[in-house]
Amino acid sequence: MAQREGLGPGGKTGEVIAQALIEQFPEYIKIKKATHNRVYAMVDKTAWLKVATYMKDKFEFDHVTAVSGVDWLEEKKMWVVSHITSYSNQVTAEIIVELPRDKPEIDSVSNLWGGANWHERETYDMFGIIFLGHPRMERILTPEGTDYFPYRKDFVGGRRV
Amino acid sequence: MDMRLAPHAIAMSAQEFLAWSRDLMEQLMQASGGKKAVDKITAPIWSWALRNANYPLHFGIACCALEMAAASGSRFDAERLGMIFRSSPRQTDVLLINGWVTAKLRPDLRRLYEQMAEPHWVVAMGECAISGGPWYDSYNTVQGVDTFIPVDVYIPGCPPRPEAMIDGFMKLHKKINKEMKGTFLED
Amino acid sequence: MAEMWLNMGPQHPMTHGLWNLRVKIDGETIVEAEPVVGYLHRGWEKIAENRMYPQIIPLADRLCYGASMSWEHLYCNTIEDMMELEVPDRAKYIRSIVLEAQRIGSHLMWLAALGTDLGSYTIFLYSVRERELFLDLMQNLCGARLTYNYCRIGGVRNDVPANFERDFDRVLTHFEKKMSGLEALMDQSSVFRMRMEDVGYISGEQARNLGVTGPNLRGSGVEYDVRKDDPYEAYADLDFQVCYENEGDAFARYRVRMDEMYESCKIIRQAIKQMPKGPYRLKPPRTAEKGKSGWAHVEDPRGEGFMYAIGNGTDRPYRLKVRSPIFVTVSAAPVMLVGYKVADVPAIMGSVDMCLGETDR
Amino acid sequence: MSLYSFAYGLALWICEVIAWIFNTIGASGIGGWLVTPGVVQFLQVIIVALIVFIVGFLVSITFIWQERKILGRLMDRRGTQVGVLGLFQNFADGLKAFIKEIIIPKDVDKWVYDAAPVILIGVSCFMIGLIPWGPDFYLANLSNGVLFVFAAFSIAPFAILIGGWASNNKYTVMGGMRAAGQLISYEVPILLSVASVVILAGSLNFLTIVQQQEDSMWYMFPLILGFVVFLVSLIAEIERIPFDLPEAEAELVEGWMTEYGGMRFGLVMLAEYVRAYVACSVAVLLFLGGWSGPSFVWPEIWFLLKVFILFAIFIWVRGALVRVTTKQILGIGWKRLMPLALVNLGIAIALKMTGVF
Repeated sequence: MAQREGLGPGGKTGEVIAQALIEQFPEYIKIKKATHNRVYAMVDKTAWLKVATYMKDKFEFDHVTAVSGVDWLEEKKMWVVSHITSYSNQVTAEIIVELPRDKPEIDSVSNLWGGANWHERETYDMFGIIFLGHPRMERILTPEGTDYFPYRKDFVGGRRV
Repeated sequence: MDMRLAPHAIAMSAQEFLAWSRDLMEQLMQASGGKKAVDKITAPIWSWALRNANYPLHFGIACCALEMAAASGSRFDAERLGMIFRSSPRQTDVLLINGWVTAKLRPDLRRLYEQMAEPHWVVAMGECAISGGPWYDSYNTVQGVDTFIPVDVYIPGCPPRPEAMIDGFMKLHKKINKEMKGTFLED
Repeated sequence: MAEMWLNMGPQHPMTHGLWNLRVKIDGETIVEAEPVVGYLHRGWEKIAENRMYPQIIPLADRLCYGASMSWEHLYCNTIEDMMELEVPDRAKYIRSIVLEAQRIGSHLMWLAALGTDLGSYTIFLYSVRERELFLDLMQNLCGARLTYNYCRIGGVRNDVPANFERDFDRVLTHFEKKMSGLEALMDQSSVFRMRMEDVGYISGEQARNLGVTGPNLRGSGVEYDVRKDDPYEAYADLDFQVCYENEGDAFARYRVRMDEMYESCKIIRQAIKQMPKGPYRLKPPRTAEKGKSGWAHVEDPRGEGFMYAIGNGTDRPYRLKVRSPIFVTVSAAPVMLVGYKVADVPAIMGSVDMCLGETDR
Repeated sequence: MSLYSFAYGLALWICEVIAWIFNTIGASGIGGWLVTPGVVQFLQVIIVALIVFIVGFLVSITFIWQERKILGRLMDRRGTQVGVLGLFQNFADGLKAFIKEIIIPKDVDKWVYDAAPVILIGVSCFMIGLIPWGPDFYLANLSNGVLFVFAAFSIAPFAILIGGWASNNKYTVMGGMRAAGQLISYEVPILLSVASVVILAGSLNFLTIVQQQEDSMWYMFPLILGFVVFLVSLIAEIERIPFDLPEAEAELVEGWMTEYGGMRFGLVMLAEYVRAYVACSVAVLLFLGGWSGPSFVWPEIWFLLKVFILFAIFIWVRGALVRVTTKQILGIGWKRLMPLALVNLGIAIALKMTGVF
C-alpha cells in the first residue's frame, strides 16, 4: 500500500462520522469531540445496540479495541466505555454508555463483534456489569467461587489470599 | 545371627518375617555403628549425584521464566551444571517457582509439589515468589510461596539475572551437600 | 478412542506462561477448544489505582515481560494523552528506537518459544543467543535486562549512552547476518514448512471480527498497523513497510514476524540517523484533572496494545484500563484450532506468540 | 585371541584356584568337579555375557555423553561439564535415579505399569547379546541373528503401548498409540531394505553378512537407496527427533513416560540409548561393512568408530530438524519410504540375478 496520508481508502473522517451519527440518532447521542481520526461520544443505554449496528454497517467499524467499565461510586453510576476502530477509515471512536449503579445491565455487542466477547466477560467479572444476550456470561479471570467484583470502587484492595 | 534372641521368628508369615528382619538388620547396623560407617562412605556419593543431576521442572510462570530461558541459552548454559529441564514433575528434583502465585494457581502448584518424588527442593525465584513483590496489595496473589510450600533457596531480584539464578542453584548444591547425610539406610 | 477433554496446561510445555487450553479430541483431531486464562491474574488495574503516576511505570513493565518497553511506553503515552503533554522530539526518536529494539527482542523470544514447540532446541538456542545482544543494548541504555523502567511521562529517563550509534550498528549488522542463517535453517527445511504450512488457518474476515491484531492479523492479509495508520512517536517521519502475508496460516504469521524484524532494523537505522538534538524529557504535572480521560494505542510486538486512563484530581489514576492484544487473540484460538490435530497445537499456538502476563493482568 | 578363548582361560583359572582351595582343605570331590569341562564352560558363558553387557551398556552411556556434547557444540554451547569433559554426568543421573522416591500413582494398573520398563530394558539387553563386534567378539552367533534383532526391536513399542495405557493418563495413552502407529508404518520399509541386504549376502547371520561385504564391497554402495531408507526408518524406530512422537515434548508433556519417575525413568532412558546403540550397530553391520577396515588396529575399534560416527549423524539430524506430526510420519512411511524400499529390493534382486554379487 502506498504511503497513507492520514486517511484510509474508506475516506470518512471522524467529523463526518460524528455528523452522521447525530443526524441518525439525534435524541440518543451526544458528541463530545470529533477530530479527523477520533470521535468521542456518549450514547444512551437503550440505543447502544442500534448505534453499534449502524456504525458497523455504515462506517465499517469492524474492530473492537476495548470494552471497559468504570465505576463512579459517588455519582452512583457506571460507564461502559467502548473503543471501536474502523480499519478502512482509520477512525477510533470512544463511546460511553452510562448505566445506573444498582442495576448495571446493557446490551451485548459480542454478536456483532466477536472480539468484544471476552472484553465483556472481563467487564462482568470485574464490575458485575451484565451484558444481555452475551453467549457466556461467566467469570473469566478470577478463580471460580469469587463472590466480589474486584474493580468496583467499594471493594477495597489489600491482602486477601 | 543368634536365633535365640528371636524365638518367634519361626512362626511368622513371610511378609512379617521380611519386615521383622529388615528392622532387626537396621537395629543391628545402628547399634554396631555399621550404619554410620556406611553413611560416611556413601553419603558423599549420593550427594554428588544429587548435586550434579539436578533437574528443574520446566514450568514458566512469569517474568523470571524468561530469565530461566536465558539461563539455559548458550551464553549462560545451565545445562553444563547438570540442570536439565524436564516437563514431567515425576522426573524432576527442583520446583523452580519463577513468578507470582495467584489464588487460581495455588492448588495446582501445591499438587505439582506433591507429585515430585523425594528428595526434591523448591527454589523461589524473584520477588513475587518470595514475598509477593510489586503485587503486595493485590487481592489475588499469594504473598510468597513459602506460605504454602517449604522453600529451600530464595533468589532475590526482579527479575534476577541468569547469573543470579545459577548462583542460587549453587547455593542449593551447598545445601544438598550439607543435608544429604545418611540417606542410604533410611530410604 | 472416544471423544475426551484434554487439559493442556497449566503446567504444560506448550503454554509458555500459564494458561490452560482445554481441547476436546476425537482420536487426535480437535473438535472443540476452550482456552482458560486467569492463572496470572493479579488485579493490575486495581493495583494501579492505588499508585502514583510515576510508580505505575515499573508495574507496566511487568505487564508483558517479553516486551516491557512497549508496555511502559504505552502507559506513558496514555498519561501524556490525558495530561495533554507534547514529548520533545529527541525523546520521540529515542522511544522509537528502543521500541523497535524491543520488538526484535520480543520476536526473538517468540521464535525461541516456537522452536521448542516444534521440537527443535537449536532454534531456541540460536534465537536466545541473538536476543542476548539486544538485551545488552538495553542494559547499556538503562541498566536492566528485562524490566527497563526507562520511559517517563513526558520523555525518557536518560539520554542515550556513549557509543550508542556504534553499538546499535554493530548489533544490527551482526543480527542480520546471523538471522539470515537461522532463517535458512527454517525456511528451507521441508520438515519445518510441513509443520507450519496449512495449519491454524484464520481468514482475514474472521480475524478482524474476532479482534485479532498485530502480526496475527497481518498474517491473514489485513494490512493494519497502528504505527502506520495512527502514527505515534516518530513513526510518521520514518519510512517503513507494513509486513503482511495473505495465507492466514501459522507459516504466514511466522513470516510476518520474521519480516518485521528486518523492517525494525531498517527503522532503527533511519531513526538513529535522523535523531535530533535537544532535551529528552520535560517535567510533567503530578496530578491530572478530575474526570479527564485519555487513551492511546500502540503496535505492541503482539498486537494492538491499548490503555485508557481517567484522572480524578489526585496524583493517582481513577481508572486505568489495559487492553491486551493476546487476551483477545486467545479468545480466537478455537477458530484456529478446531479441525487440526493435537500435534498441531504447539505449532498454532506457538505462531500466535502467547504472553500471559498481559492477558491476565 | 577371541573373546571366548579369553573367557575360557579366565574361567579355567578361576575354577582351578577354587579347586585348589577345596583340595587343600580336603574336599577333593568338589575340587575335582569344579574343573570338569561343563562347569568351566558354564562359567565361561557367564563371563562372556558379563563382558558383552558391560561393554554394551558402557557404549550406550557414552552415547548419551556424545549426544550431549555434540548437540551442545551444534547449538553453540558447551554441553555437560560434570566431571572430566562431562563424562560423569550420566553416572550422576543414574545414581540420582537410584535414590529417588518410588512413586506409583494411585490409579495405574500396577502390574503392567511395572512390567513396561522391565520389558523395555529386557528386550534391549537381549539385543545387545545378538550384536557381534568383531569376528570373534560376540555373545551369540545365531544363524538368523538379523531376524532376531528386528523381532526384538518390534517388542519395544509394545512395551511403550502397555506402559502408556497402564499409566492411566491421557497423554501417556496418546504416546503409546503413536508408538504403535509408528511401529506399523516403519517396520515394513526397514524389513524390506534389510531383505535386500539378505538377498545380496545370502544369509541371515551377521558374521556371514560382514564376511560377504569384506569379500565384495560395503552394501551401502550398491544399495544406497536402501541405506537411506534404512537410516530414516531407523530414526523412527528408535524414536529420535524428528520422529520422536511417542515422547513429543511440546504436545504430550513427556509422552508415554510422563508418569514414570525415579529408577523406572532411568531404565527407560537407558533402554532408549541401548536401542540407539543396537540400531547403529545393525546399520553398520548390514551396510557399512561391520568391522572391516585396515588391519593396523583391532576390528572392534573399527566397528566402534563406525557406530559412533553413525550416531553423530543421528545427532546432527536431531540438531537440524523439527519434529513432524503423526499424519506426516505415516505419510512419509507409507508414501515415500515404502516405494523406495521396494525399488531398492528390485535393485538387489537384479544385482543378484545378474550375478554381480
